[in-house]
Amino acid sequence: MNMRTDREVVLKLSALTKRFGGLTAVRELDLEVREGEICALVGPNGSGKTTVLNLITGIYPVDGGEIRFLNRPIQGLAPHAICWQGIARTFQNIRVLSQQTVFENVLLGKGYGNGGAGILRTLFGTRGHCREEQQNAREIDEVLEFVGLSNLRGELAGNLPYGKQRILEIARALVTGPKLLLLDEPAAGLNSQEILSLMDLVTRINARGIGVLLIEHRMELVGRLSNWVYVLDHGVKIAEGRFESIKEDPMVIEAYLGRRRV
Amino acid sequence: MLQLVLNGLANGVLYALPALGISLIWNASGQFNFAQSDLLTLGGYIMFTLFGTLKIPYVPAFLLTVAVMGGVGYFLSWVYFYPMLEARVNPQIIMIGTVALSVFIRNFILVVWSSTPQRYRNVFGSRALQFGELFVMPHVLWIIGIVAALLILLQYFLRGTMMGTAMRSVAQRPAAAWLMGIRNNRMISITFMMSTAIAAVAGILIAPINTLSPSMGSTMGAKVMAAVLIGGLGSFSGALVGGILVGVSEILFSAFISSAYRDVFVFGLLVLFLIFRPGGIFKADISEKI
Amino acid sequence: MLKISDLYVGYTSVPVLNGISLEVPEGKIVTMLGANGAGKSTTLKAISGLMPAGFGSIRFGGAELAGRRPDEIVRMGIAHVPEGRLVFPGLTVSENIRIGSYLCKYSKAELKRNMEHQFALFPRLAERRGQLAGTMSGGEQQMLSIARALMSKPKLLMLDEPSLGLAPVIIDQIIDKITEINREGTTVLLIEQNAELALAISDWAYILSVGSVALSGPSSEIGRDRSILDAYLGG
Amino acid sequence: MKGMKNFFREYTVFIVCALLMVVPSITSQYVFYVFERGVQNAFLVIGLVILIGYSGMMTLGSAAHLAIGGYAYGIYCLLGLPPVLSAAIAVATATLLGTLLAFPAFKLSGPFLVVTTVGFGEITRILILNLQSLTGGAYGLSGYPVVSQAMQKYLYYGMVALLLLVILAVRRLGRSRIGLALKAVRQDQVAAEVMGVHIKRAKVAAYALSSLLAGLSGVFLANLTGYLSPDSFTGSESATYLLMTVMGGMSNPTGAAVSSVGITALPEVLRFLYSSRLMVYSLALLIYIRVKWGRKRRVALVKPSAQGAPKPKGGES
Amino acid sequence: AVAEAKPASYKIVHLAPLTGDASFQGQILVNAAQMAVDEINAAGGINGVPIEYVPIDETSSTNSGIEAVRKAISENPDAIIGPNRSGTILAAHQLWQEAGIPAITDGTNAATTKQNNPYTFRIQIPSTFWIPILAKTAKEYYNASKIAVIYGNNEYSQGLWDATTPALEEYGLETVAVLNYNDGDRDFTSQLLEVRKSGADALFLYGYEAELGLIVRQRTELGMGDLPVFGERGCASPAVQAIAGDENFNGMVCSTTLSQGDPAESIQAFIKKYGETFDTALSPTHVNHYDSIKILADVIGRVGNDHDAIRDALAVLDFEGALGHYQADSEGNLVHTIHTQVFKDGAWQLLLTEEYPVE
Ligand SMILES: Nc1ncnc2c1ncn2[C@@H]1O[C@H](COP(=O)(O)OP(=O)(O)OP(=O)(O)O)[C@@H](O)[C@H]1O
Ligand SMILES: Nc1ncnc2c1ncn2[C@@H]1O[C@H](COP(=O)(O)OP(=O)(O)OP(=O)(O)O)[C@@H](O)[C@H]1O
Ligand SMILES: [Mg+2]
Ligand SMILES: [Mg+2]
Repeated sequence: MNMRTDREVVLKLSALTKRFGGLTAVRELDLEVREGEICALVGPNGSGKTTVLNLITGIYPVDGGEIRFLNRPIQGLAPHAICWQGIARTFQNIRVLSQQTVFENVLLGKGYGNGGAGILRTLFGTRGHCREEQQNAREIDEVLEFVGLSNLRGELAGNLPYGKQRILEIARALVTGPKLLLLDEPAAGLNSQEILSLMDLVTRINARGIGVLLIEHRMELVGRLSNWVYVLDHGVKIAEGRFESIKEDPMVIEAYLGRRRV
Repeated sequence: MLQLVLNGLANGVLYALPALGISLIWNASGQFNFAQSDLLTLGGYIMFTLFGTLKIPYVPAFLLTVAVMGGVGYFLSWVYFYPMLEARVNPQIIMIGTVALSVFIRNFILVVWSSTPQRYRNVFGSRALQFGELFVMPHVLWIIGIVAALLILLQYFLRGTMMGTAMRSVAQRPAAAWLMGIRNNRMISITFMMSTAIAAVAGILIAPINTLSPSMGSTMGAKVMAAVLIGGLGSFSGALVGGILVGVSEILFSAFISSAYRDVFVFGLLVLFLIFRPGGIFKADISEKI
Repeated sequence: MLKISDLYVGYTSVPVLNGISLEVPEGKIVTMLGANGAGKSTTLKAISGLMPAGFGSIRFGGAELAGRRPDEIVRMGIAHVPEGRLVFPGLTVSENIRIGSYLCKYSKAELKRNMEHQFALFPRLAERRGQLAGTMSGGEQQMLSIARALMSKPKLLMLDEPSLGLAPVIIDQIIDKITEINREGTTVLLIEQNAELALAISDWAYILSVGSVALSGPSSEIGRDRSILDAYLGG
Repeated sequence: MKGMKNFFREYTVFIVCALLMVVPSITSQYVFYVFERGVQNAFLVIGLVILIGYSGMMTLGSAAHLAIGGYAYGIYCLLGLPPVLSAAIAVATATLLGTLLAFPAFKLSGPFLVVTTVGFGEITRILILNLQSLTGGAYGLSGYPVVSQAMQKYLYYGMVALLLLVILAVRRLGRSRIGLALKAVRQDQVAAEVMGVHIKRAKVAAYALSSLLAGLSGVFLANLTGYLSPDSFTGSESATYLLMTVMGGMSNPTGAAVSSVGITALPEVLRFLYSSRLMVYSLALLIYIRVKWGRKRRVALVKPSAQGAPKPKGGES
Repeated sequence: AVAEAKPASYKIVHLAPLTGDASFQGQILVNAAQMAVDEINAAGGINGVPIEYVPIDETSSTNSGIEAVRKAISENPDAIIGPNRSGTILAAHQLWQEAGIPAITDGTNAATTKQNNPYTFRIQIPSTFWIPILAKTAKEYYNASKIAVIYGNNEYSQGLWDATTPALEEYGLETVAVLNYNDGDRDFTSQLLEVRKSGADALFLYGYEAELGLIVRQRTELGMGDLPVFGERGCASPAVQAIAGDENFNGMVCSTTLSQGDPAESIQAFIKKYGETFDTALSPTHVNHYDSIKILADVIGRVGNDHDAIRDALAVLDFEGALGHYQADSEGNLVHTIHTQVFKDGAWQLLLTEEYPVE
């Protein structure tokens, strides 16, 4: 392990394991994300990267090992509870509410059940409820501005081009007020120019003190953004380190990068 | 006791038969058709007219009924299901439409044939076969055979043939199926023709055993659906096992505990199944990939 | 082979394609580049009939495609690998691949040989023949979607961002495969976000910007001036 | 044009309620009764808007919730509670029992959920049928105090006023975070959960609200008919409520109210058809559904030459 | 009622289930009434005034039945015939009481005439009388001593069951098995085997047509064809016979209003005419409203069309109808002659005729 910040560990996976029937998608994985860091998780297709995110966010039950977030175990919690702890994510297969507007999609990130938005208050339209709604709207507009979607506020999310939907997912995740953001292939479907502005966005998000765990196949992005890279293959960690050293690793080249690129 | 189980079996195969049709549509179009039980009744009535009233011999009348009902299926897919699917209507709305369709078919029957209960001859014989102390109606054995044969045929058709695979692909991703060169509308028509034909077979067989009345299918309907879900929606073996399970257990329940609360038991059973084994007995154990 | 002239297509009343004209000569690889939402996917959908063409004509080997159903168009020898994979989630990997040859009346042996071809190209899929496609990882689904299209031996192969979500090593293979089948005589129309990659293997390139062709030319020329390219790709 | 449409959407509810208010003074007893039933049904159907329209949780057991409300009212009254108190507890009972259905709904969706609700409806009906000492069984329940014939008119005014409030509240709900959570139940539960939406709580809320409204509707029904019988709460009644929800536009409470009144009246309007009445009625609904949703959405393109359209490069076409 | 100007017509509204599960009964009810109306109008009406006859669909459910009653009242008729469903009567009788319109209802549930509503009449015999006559037939014609009872879980059948125990006791018959079923059941093997085990020599069977037919049929299928089955008037419906099949119907004993086996000339003439006029089979149970019309015509002809006058006249009715002799009892039941008949060798045979004892 060469030169990694010794800041506090935000997310820590130890010996994490997940099986689907006879297939072990993630095997005994140890992984850390530290405060303020951008970590990358790469690996061949089907190596278990998305599965790791699904385990962290509580979508799949964990078959073995432990997940700690801010020093508290979080496995076994429901996804919404994990979100309330401060973990937000985007999806590899975009999951926006396509029949809802951009604004409403971001509002979803405000959640339901963690304070505010009481049924009775809503039904009777109390003053407090209205104030809360205005507060939410302001916050959402601010985030839309931040990611650059302000002009699409009232558009139906389903009508946005692919790339914009990815940004929308990021905006939605930001509104939950996360301490850690998990991005699953945010650059898929973006061209080189758009990747530049995405990099800029991720950097700005990181600058707000939000840690990022990034899954990506576009190496230019990984190389420019990440402080630390983990490489998975067949659910097993085959390497970790800084990108510069990872990209020279023969095992990684063989399994993932291919020879032509190097 | 054994006699009761036998009665339950006789009862259960009658659920299993329409259950097959529901599973077929689910597999091959991703739809849930509430009118299926009324289509069954319609099949029974057409047979009644052909065989009972016009005195056409059984086999030709049977085939003719199945053909006519296939035509009905084609018509329905052409005027309703295909346009709705093509317009990518929310499946819920399509399903609610089938509820209206079900009311329509029932009342159509009422207007055409009146609500007088009807019957035609049970060609499988009307004396119970006696084995020692046990009585079995011959039609029970026949229907078990027919259900088994249909089950194998459908299973082979859907899993083993290109056409069956194409049908399922249309149900899952119509746009992509189109890009494979599959004619969606024709596939959907064939699906519905097959399912109404199966409903017709069920109706023809059930009518002389039960009573042919406009609500024949719908009184069975809820329990057929429970049987389908208990067995596993989309699984043909599940339709058979679910049907028999519901049939046997309800007879045992009403014999030993209470006949008044029998349906409470059946639906309670369903809820238990759905809680502890959502997806039913024969369910491929897949979780959605996120 | 394919000639689109002055095509207008739209979702509601707002046109997405604003009079696009482009040509795909037989035996060549033509690529379409453009910013997010420029209308690239819409063009492919219009060709394969998934989106009805508003005005204008799409001619394929002399026949007019506008107004035809997708299955008719596909029958004429066009294969379309759509955006977003669209594998059949409830079918197994093998079934997904097999359905790709729906139109080709292969004999049993031919079918088997063809399928093994695909499995050789994507060993990952071979490992998972019996798995339901819906539970495959994103990249695996992308491979499946491509393999499925390759089953049909099309005259024109249209690929919508084939590299999406694939590991670099797989992208290399796919690029090789595309050039290979092109050499064997299949014409290719390629949409790709990775401009360098696309320009490297294609003969001719169109750059789309807000629903119309902004620039076109031989790929080698287009690739030469990055700054122009970047200006259009910025959206 | 758009402003006009928005204006209309915002304010039709007032127009509708105002029209409903004048009904008793201009129609005969019989027509008035039909309207009363329509308004009474509207409460239930608005509940279904929350359940089905917003959250996509289909139900074919709504008549059971209605029955629970009605029977609970009758039974409490007959046990000696004062009517107003009985009504309140009856609504609470219906809410409580209806909310039970949320628990299977945590895991189930689509046909699984629908058939479960069919089962719930059947179970309720059979219990009513068999718990004779409480419910009167097949003989039905009557003899509890009801709003007198003379006061019916005021009951009706009260119902319409309450309906207005309910519509406004449900509409507000639909636009709020809770409404959004419910819409997410329909569109993408996983995404919503991961974004911090407590899906289970949202489902409980949807069932609670909808069964509350159904219970309320049941109490009104008990008062309008003065007699409750299990055959009024069958699956086909539930199907009718479902159709009312669809016709009202699924997630539009005002539309739901209008369609409730309309569809309640439709069989009465169709009386002249005698025995083919229900056939025509269901066919009409089916055709409506088919035409409203099943039309091919042909793309209506602005002609390139038309004014305002972006100028094509190649000139006119 | 002498100087009054005659109205253009006398309006009689008939509530009958024309849609839903009971619609075939409704059709027979309306047919029978229509036949009487046509006869009267052809003969010049009531004192020269024709009857305006308006059938209204009561449907087969209580809720819409209430709406139908309101509709009927809004027609402002001189008298109402129906409703046919006890539930609808119980739910809606106050409506015609408030409107002051007399109604000749047809519910099987005796509670309908016990609601203190002077405008409710009922062209029915209380079930407390149907059952004793069955018991009497069982005893006298079949020498039965051990009775098994199967009844459905519905209001109608339960009403009959309630009247069964006292009736059986009266005739010294022993109840050896009591079984029930739910509407919609299709397999009755277990109940029937239970009956066989009990050694009963007669089966009393109460329910709706569909289930009755199946039970009668499954009895023969299980080889119990010799066990006589006793049913209340519903059993004589052609629907039951059709479901059971003629061959399984032998030994079916029914109590009825009208016996097809009755050799009386007027009855045979009526049956013949009905058969010629309509293509739906005659059900002896449902043709009563032929006489309801005749009764109303008689009453209106005597007292005019004042509602209360009609009511008062009905309350003391004593009328010789085509199908029987009708008398009003103290509760407003228009009771009449009843019979028991047995189906034997493909035809009905009259067993017993009994006049209802009006106190
Ligand atoms: N629900 C599931 N059921 C069965 N197998 C699954 C399921 N989810 C994932 N898998 C399998 O687990 C493996 C890991 O999948 P995962 O989605 O984590 O891969 P990935 O690393 O994200 O790949 P990609 O880069 O292609 O997105 C894959 O082989 C996949 O087929
Ligand atoms: N269903 C829809 N309704 C309305 N507009 C739509 C719809 N789908 C797409 N659009 C719009 O059509 C335009 C073109 O979309 P298209 O998918 O063709 O772009 P693309 O060039 O393929 O972009 P990408 O790089 O994101 O794939 C976009 O601006 C998009 O917002
Ligand atoms: Mg992935
Ligand atoms: Mg695209």
